[in-house]
Amino acid sequence: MALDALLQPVVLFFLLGAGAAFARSDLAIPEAVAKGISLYLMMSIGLRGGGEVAETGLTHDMLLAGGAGLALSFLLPLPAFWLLRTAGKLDRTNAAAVAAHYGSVSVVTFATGSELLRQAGMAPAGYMVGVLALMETPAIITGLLLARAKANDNLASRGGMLHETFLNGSVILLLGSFLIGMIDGKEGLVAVAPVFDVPFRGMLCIFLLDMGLIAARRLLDRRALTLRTAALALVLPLLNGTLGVVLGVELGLDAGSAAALGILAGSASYIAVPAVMRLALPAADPGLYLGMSLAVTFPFNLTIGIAYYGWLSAHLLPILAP
Amino acid sequence: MALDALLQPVVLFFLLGAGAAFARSDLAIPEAVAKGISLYLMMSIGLRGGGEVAETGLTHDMLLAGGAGLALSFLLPLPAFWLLRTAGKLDRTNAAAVAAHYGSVSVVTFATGSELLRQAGMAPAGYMVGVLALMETPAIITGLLLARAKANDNLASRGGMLHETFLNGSVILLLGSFLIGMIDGKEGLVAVAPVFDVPFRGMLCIFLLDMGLIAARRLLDRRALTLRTAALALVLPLLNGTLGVVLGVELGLDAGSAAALGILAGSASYIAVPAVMRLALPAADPGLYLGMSLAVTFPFNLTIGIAYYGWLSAHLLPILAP
Amino acid sequence: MALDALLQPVVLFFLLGAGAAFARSDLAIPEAVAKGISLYLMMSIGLRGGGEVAETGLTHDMLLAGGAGLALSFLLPLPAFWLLRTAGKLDRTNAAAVAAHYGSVSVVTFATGSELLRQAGMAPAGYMVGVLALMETPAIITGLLLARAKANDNLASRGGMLHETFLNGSVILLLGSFLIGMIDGKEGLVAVAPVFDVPFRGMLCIFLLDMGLIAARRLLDRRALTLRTAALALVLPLLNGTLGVVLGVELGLDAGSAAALGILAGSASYIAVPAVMRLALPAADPGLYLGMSLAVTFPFNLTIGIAYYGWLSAHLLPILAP
Amino acid sequence: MTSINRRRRIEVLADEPLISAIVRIAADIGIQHYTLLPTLGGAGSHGRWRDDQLSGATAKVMFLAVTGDDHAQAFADRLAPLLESHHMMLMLSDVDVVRGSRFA
Amino acid sequence: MTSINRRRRIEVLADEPLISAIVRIAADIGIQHYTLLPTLGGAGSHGRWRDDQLSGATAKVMFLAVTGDDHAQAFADRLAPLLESHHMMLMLSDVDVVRGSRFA
Amino acid sequence: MTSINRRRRIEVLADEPLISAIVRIAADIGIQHYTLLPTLGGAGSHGRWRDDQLSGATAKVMFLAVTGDDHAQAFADRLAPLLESHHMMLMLSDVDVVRGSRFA
Ligand SMILES: Nc1ncnc2c1ncn2[C@@H]1O[C@H](COP(=O)(O)O)[C@@H](O)[C@H]1O
Ligand SMILES: Nc1ncnc2c1ncn2[C@@H]1O[C@H](COP(=O)(O)O)[C@@H](O)[C@H]1O
Ligand SMILES: Nc1ncnc2c1ncn2[C@@H]1O[C@H](COP(=O)(O)O)[C@@H](O)[C@H]1O
Ligand code: NA
Ligand code: NA
Ligand code: NA
Repeated sequence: MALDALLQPVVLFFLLGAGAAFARSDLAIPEAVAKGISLYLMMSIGLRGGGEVAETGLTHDMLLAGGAGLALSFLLPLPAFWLLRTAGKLDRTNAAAVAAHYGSVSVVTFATGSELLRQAGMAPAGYMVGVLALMETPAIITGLLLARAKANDNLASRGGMLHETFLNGSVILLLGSFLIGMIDGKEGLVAVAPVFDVPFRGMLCIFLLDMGLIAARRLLDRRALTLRTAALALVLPLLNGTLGVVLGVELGLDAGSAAALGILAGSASYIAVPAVMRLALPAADPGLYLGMSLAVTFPFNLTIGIAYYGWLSAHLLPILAP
Repeated sequence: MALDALLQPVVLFFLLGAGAAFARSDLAIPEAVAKGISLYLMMSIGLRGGGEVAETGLTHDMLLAGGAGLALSFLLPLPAFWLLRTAGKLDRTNAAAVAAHYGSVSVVTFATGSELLRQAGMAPAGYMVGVLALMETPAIITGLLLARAKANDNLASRGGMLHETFLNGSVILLLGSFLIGMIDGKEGLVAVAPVFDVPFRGMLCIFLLDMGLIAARRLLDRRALTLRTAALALVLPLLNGTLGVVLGVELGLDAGSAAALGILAGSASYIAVPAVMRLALPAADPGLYLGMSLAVTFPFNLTIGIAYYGWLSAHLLPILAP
Repeated sequence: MALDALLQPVVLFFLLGAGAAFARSDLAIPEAVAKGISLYLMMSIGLRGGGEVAETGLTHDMLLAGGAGLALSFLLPLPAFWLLRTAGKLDRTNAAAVAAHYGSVSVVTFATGSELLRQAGMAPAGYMVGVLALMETPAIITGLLLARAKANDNLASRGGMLHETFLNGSVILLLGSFLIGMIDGKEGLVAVAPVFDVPFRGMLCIFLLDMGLIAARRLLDRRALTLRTAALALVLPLLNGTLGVVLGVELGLDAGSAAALGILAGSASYIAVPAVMRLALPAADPGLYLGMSLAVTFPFNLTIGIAYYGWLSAHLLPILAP
Repeated sequence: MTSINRRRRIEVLADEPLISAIVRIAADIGIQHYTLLPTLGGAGSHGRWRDDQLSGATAKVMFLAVTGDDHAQAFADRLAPLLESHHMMLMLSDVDVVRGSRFA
Repeated sequence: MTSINRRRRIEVLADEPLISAIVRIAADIGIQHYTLLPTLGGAGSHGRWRDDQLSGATAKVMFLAVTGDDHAQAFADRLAPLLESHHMMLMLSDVDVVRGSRFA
Repeated sequence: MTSINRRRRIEVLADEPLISAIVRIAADIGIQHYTLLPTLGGAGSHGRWRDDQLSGATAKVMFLAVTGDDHAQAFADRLAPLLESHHMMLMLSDVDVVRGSRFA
């Protein structure tokens, strides 16, 4: 599916945005529109996932995948932290902040991955949306523990950091939409499908155009990225993603869901985690963690990572599945 | 239809928004997007209503409903004013300002109500959109008379208050779209239906999510609301709505249209009227009238009021209809 | 097709916007939403045009039309400049700036024209989108030469004027989407058609509502427009458009494509060119060139011009076609 | 060296529906030129607000005008009695401009 | 003639996630009223930025408060040690207001 | 008590397409740090405007930079001859900052 995936409109629009930014064009999506589409994507993903779960009911696989997701989000920051400290030569605070990003997930990488997997006949199960929601925040806790962040820090203690972490708008919207999807079921959602289902892929194109612009502009202003950290921003998704796929296959998930677990593990947050880190670990450099997750890892996953996780899952399944 | 209505995605998204705001999440829809969707809803309602009227032509019912709407908007502020002065213990200015809100209408309550009635097989007639447009402004005039607002007030006289009242953007857009719908008719609108018809309900979901956030945030910051005024914000829609339904049934409207007249009478403005009041009656407290109409009456209508007006209309029709 | 065209929703919404602005209503589309829709229109036009070209492959007509478009954009400013200097009594700088606008094109005029032609059974060929993209910038060069703009001007030399010209966001987006359309072809675009194809006409309605508001407001504040320049803003599109149609028919294009070439030649830029002129020819009056192109020529083309170019093309074809 | 003149910078924070009235009051006094700036939210004696109000009735806009001392004083005198009742904030400060004659 | 009082205008440019903390610090000191203003972009010692950040983590907001000398000094003292580490900019200037008692 | 230094606050209101040129001019003079603020509309000698221009050609942006006296004067000298022809407004005022060495 590799080359095929690269030629999908979603990916091409990402490349168009990146190209425009590299050419230093003034092309820009209004911030309010981009924010609006990102909220739309979360509502849509949540509703569709919830609608599917309403059909299948609670299954064994679902619990396994949820547990695996939680464990990955809590634990993936640990090896990442070690790599960032040793190979990346980062100080404790920066290493911890970056590690938290890689334990958490990218909603748009998941959304794009699901579409590409669906295209390839490997649609992940609906409950993977729940796993996505579960994986957003645990890594933040691990990251803060790794940083040994003091609770009496001047701003974080005042800024309601825990709120930022657990009541983050995107997490609430995703979980809430998932719940609404479960309540109303697929038939209950028919009336809203013309907004939340049918146009999903087209909306993703517009959003990825914007992501291309933002990622490339960040890469151009990469004062915080060194060769070492940029390389780690390629290594970490590969390692984490492989781990995710293997774990998914071992747990007996279907090929699509195992690939999706790989995508989640391999992706890095650039929405929820940076907002918390700015407040909780202000000494960590946003240029570094956004540069790594947004400007290197995200494009890598979009163009190569997703295809690799899908390929890996399809090939491991016959060998490893229990 | 009561519980069923509560479990529709439109209502659930409203509750999700309210829940997020009560939990003090930072979830927010960009202002420009919310404004854009509100304009979309008015274009869509107008076009669809006009398209239906183009099919039926001018009927007797239409004129009756229009006259009833005008009368209601002009007169409903009177009993409301009396209640607000006596039971609500408000001063003249505040009572007049609030009364104007309850004489006028809420477009989104009407839109949601129409969808829920349609779902229950009681779709209101297309001309009710015209009635909606007619009911927006008369109550403002009654309110200003009740307040004995002086025309030589410093700012209002300069600010083009009459303009704000009669050329309010939302009224113009609604009426204009209604007219376009009448000109082009249902067939003429086929080409734009993928935007103005099919996605309506889904767009309403996004908008109601925002309404939930805004209403709940206003309730949290309810410094202007007392127990008395909050209670009146429940009593007024019930009284006005019942009056609207009874009048509609008496005039011989179909059950859906009579219910819609009840919804219009029972709803309170939070877009057109507050903007005029800020200018014309600056001494009136926006925290009070927005608190009542947006934070209490709107959620009440959405969750209970609409279902009640629909139920009342369906049960009164066999008894009262002429 | 004339009256019919006037009664299409797209045109009626333009008139509604204009009417609201003339009545001094406060109706306004949020800037971010209007910008978002304008980006959407360019993506959609590009994709659909590219998708069609992918089907037909590179043809002789395509090259002819492209060459004609380039030539028109480079040369149309010359007679326009002469007219503006003599009949319009403008100074060199202003005449050159205005001439550049009339050599370039208006994307929304093209989009509306294509829809109206399609409706009348004269859909232009997909490659005309490529011609549109080619015609955006050459006129700017001619305009700057006519103005004898000095390269060592204080701001222009610093502001990266060439960038503004050739990497203008809208040109890039249009060309990029056209390319993506060519790569993916019509089948590859099926999954995104619910966003980029089906809702196109409805989105155009919303955008034209905004254009009506903006054009009329500019006309109301027409301090820079004289009777002479306003008259030229009607004459120039007629002349250029006629030239475009005749050239298209002579080159053997089909009736729809020849009409589209007329629309392109007859339309005037109000997005890409003004931005460059503000920087490169600051002494030219933006009130003048935006007043002419946006407040006079655009409404003229929308209501009369497009219908005329279509009529002309249909009637010339049997007479002139080679 | 460019010659620079001291003028008064007037800023008024007011609810959006009041802005057109403020613009007219300024014009009456002779202040014809101004700039409007957006806001996001805030808090005052009448509570917190955010610029997400559907009605725009309580969304606020900043009116900015640079003008001479006399005009500024006249404007402040004219607006002062309205500040409390209309929930507005008025700020005056010194500012230096080039082309002083344009800011009389 | 309207009586006018000199006060201090505090402006802090800070990343959006920090604003709620700044509001609380101001409130602790006794500065309860403020206004938030949007920004578009800029450049500083930590590089360029644009307000198109998905996460909003590096989008900046301007916090504005008008207050008395003592409060302003206390606020500056409180914020000064954080400016460098949190990439903030603090500006203080003089401003004249009517109803001086509201801006103590 | 935090030590505070007086600096100059430069504000330029200019059409959006001119902003990148202004940023470069500032950089040439040595003013590397700045912030851009949005606007909504206004009126001047060239008529009224609103920030709804499709082309953005006449939408305006506020350029803000805090810097030392010399840089501010150099910037004003550089921009003054362009103000009239390019429909710009330049304002200079005093502002106090902490970490004065950053705003030289
Ligand atoms: N005295 C002033 N106070 C505030 N804003 C001004 C003033 N003069 C000009 N402006 C702004 O600068 C823009 C351009 O001014 P002008 O070149 O006079 O048209 C105007 O549209 C206003 O937004
Ligand atoms: N001291 C202040 N500093 C900054 N903004 C203020 C101040 N006082 C009032 N405001 C703004 O003015 C609005 C109205 O003030 P008030 O009438 O006191 O509610 C508030 O919501 C704030 O946005
Ligand atoms: N001298 C200055 N003038 C205006 N804005 C500044 C200045 N210094 C810093 N800023 C703003 O503050 C932000 C953070 O500054 P810094 O911590 O130096 O990166 C910058 O991105 C600018 O937007
Ligand atoms: Na991850
Ligand atoms: Na009512
Ligand atoms: Na042209």
